[in-house]
Amino acid sequence: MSPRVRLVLFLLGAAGFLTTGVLAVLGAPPVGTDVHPYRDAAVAGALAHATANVVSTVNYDQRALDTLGEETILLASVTAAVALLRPADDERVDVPPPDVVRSRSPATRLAGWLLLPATLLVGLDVVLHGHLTPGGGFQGGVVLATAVHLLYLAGSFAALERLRPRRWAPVAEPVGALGFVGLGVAGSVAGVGFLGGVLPFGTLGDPLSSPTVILLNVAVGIGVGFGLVVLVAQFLRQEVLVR
Amino acid sequence: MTTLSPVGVVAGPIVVAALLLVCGRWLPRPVVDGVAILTTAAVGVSGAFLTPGAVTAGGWPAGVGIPLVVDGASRVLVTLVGTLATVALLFSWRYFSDVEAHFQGLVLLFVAGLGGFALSGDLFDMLVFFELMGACGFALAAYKIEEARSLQGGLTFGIVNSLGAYLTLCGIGLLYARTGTLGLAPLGAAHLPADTATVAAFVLVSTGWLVKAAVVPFHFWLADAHAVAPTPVCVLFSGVMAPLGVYGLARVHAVVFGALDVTVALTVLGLVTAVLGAVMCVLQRNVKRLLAYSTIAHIGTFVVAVAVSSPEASAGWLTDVVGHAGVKGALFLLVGVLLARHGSVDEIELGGSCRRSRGIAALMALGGLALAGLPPFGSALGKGLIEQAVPVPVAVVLTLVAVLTGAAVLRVALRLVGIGPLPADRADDVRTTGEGEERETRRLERLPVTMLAGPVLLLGGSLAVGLLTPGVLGAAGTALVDGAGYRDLVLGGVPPTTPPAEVAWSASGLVVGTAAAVVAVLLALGAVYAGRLPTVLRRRVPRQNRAVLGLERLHSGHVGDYVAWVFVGITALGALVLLG
Amino acid sequence: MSPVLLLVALLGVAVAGGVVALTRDPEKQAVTLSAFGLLLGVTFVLFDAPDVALSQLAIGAAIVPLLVMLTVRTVRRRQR
Amino acid sequence: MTTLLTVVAFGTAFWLVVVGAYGILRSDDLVHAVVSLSVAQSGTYILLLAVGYQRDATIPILGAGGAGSTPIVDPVVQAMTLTDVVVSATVTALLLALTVQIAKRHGTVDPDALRELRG
Repeated sequence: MSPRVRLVLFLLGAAGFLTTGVLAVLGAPPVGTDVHPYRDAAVAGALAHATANVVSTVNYDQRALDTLGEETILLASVTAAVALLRPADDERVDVPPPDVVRSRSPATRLAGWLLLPATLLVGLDVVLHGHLTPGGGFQGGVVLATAVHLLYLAGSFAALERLRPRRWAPVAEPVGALGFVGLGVAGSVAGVGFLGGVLPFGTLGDPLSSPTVILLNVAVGIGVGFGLVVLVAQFLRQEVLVR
Repeated sequence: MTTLSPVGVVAGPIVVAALLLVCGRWLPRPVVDGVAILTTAAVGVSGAFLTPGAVTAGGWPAGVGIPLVVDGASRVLVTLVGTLATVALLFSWRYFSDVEAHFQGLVLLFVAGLGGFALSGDLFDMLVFFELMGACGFALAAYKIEEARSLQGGLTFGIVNSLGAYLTLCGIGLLYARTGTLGLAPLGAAHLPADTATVAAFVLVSTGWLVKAAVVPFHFWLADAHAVAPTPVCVLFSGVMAPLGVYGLARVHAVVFGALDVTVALTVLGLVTAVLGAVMCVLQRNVKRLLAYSTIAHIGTFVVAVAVSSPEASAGWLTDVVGHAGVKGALFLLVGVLLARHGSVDEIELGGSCRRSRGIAALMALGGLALAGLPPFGSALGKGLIEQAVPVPVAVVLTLVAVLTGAAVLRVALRLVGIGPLPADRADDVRTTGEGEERETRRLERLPVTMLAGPVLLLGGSLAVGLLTPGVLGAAGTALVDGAGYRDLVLGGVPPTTPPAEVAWSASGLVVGTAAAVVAVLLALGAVYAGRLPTVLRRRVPRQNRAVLGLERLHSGHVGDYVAWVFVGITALGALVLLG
Repeated sequence: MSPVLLLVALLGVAVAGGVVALTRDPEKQAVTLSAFGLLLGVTFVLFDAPDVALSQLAIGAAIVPLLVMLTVRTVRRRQR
Repeated sequence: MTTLLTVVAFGTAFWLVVVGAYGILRSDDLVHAVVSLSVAQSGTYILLLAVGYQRDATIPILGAGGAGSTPIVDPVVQAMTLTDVVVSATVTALLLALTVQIAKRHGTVDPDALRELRG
């Protein structure tokens, strides 16, 4: 199709889509409504299971199956990215150069080294308090992955390569998924249902309340953290090394 | 045990995949393959033993937690997923000799996605598994990274499917705004009236399923992805992934949108899909692409049956799905064998290549006959049931569609053994050829048994479905259209009492099926010998048949075109439901 | 949270999204995408969704633009 | 105010979906197409959060005393959006990886120049 025909076709289709959207919106209550039945059920559930962050109780308890699916999508995507970015039969991978980026100023390096432990701590905090405050395995995992890449800022690509995240991180990443399913099966075995809370719930707001949610957060944190390290490392490597 | 089994269908493959991805590097290849095959086989077997009922994760009540629902339909689909994946993995025993278990891992995660989609009783959770199927699917389609077309097909698949998923998510969000729930059964219990807002929500929610099912005009990605994916992956794509899209449509309509009459809309979309698939199928010379369009044609037939939404039609299309999966899977595997031996999937290049190994051509011909509707294959049984449930003119069109797709495969089989003159192998500017397809294995002089066992097993399976006329398919058909029964099962734990639809041969079905097979043979012979039908079309298309050429030009491989068509499809579906 | 702020943020998101989609050069797009991600994060805060905002800021404003940037540089080198 | 918010929120959501799709349509670079796809997806975030929004409600964190007198906004849509954000990022990464390989194999990432699959 010529770009013009394509555009006309799209505009017609988009008009239909917008009409459909408006019709669907007209059947729904306005934005800002105070009628949220599922919210009420979720809050009751959060209270029963002593999880202060209601989003966490939805993600890791009431609708934990969604999160299992999501964690699996992450595992699949990372595996796929590694498989797709594998060196093809006719490609060669350059030996890591002594230092690809030489122009780092001492100040940047210092900032990198200083930020590294701080970021790691923040990441751990976000993972471990996801049941109380905003955050959890996903957000914390991303922060942890970022921390590893501060090495790039602090040292160089060579320093990052020396860590060889490409080698060990793909092996570490599925451990997150294994932990998640393992906790789920523990629920089945204990008779509270797959992904049910096995351990005593504790008191709302307590740092160790809803321990199952904490453990699931840790599992997801492992998966997301290592997964993103692998992803970024793969792309960096394509950019720097593969010819 | 009951609480574990539907969960195991999803969690089992994920655990094994994760383990293989961790240890794959250190395990010997046969162990990796063996473990993966055992896992998919277990999924297939467990499908037959799942007890009907709903298991909600975490023990929450339905409406808060997410139920995995076992009923007649989801059992059949889980069995089909496991079986096809087992055959696909057996066939790929020698494939992709890379050290790590990426391929097996992705197939297992794909199986978890397919199984989860079939079992989930929650709209958003269905979408999550849909995206899991998608992510694994894009990667598997593009797995042959040395091959340019494979990558392009994978990316197109990725973009169009993701867009479909986002549009479905818009629909889910707006439906949630209206009802305050995400579970299929609670949504059904909300008894949505048949007003315009419900129509709009139905259209948006259905978009993703229609893209996955490759219903016209959402279908463009399918031929591009199927034609380039590794052969064992094609088996899963055509055999079960596309039909699961139709399942999503049927399930969500029956349980949530039961008040909407979509008979006219889905009949129209289904017929257009069937006819377009059949025409495009006949025009192909890349055999994988030919089979892909044949799948689109059969999907059209399924959608027509969904439109009828009677237990008989429903049992018919589910039977056809199983029968078709066996036949189409066998055909794809045979093409894979040809690719391994001759390094091509092009009909003209392969001409005469099976003069000494007629077994392959004979199996392919058998597959072609089964697609056309030859009894007693399962595909013919299902087709007969569908044709009895629809109006006569519609049934005639569907029969012709089946004949055309069967004839196209028969034509290829005839040319393989060197019957008839080959058309000139001219450069083609309209059509994808089958040249330059990368081998998926080392060049094979002798075929390993696992490679030929696959097609034989699958054809045998399709035959067995036709001969045994299993009652589970009737129960599956009834369950899929029984929205109230589904609600009772999930919300009240009451198994349905409605009697299963009867799955049996009818005299007319036997006669029409046999006649269709004969006509398909005649058409194929005509095409090969007189060089008339497809060849003449191909040579004289620019002057003679502008409509066909235009149709081919529409399949441009341009992702922008495909995106435009998705939106056109939404508009068309909406208009058809409102006017129908 | 004041709906007026929310309205302004939403309009900003709408404009920024348009800019990202209409920026033809992918290298510049990585920058606009990052800004768009940032703006989305702010909007999520105004929607009282700190969990989502946190992940959007980390992923949408940082990781994804980084991947886009790396891809653009790899792709540029490969183009004939 | 409520009507205005409804119009603006859903309008923004649909606009992002459409403009993202338009970006894919007009794209002359697959990287651009993949980024545009993620813009289309961000429309779904806005839509979901708008659906769960409640005026004068607080963030979905319960105080130590349990549910207070102030209601919270809907946490379910937030959990869905969170899932959506992560899925989006991983799928985008996957599609970008494919784009890298296409650049290697085809020597171009212009959809208009990828003419091998057709008919």
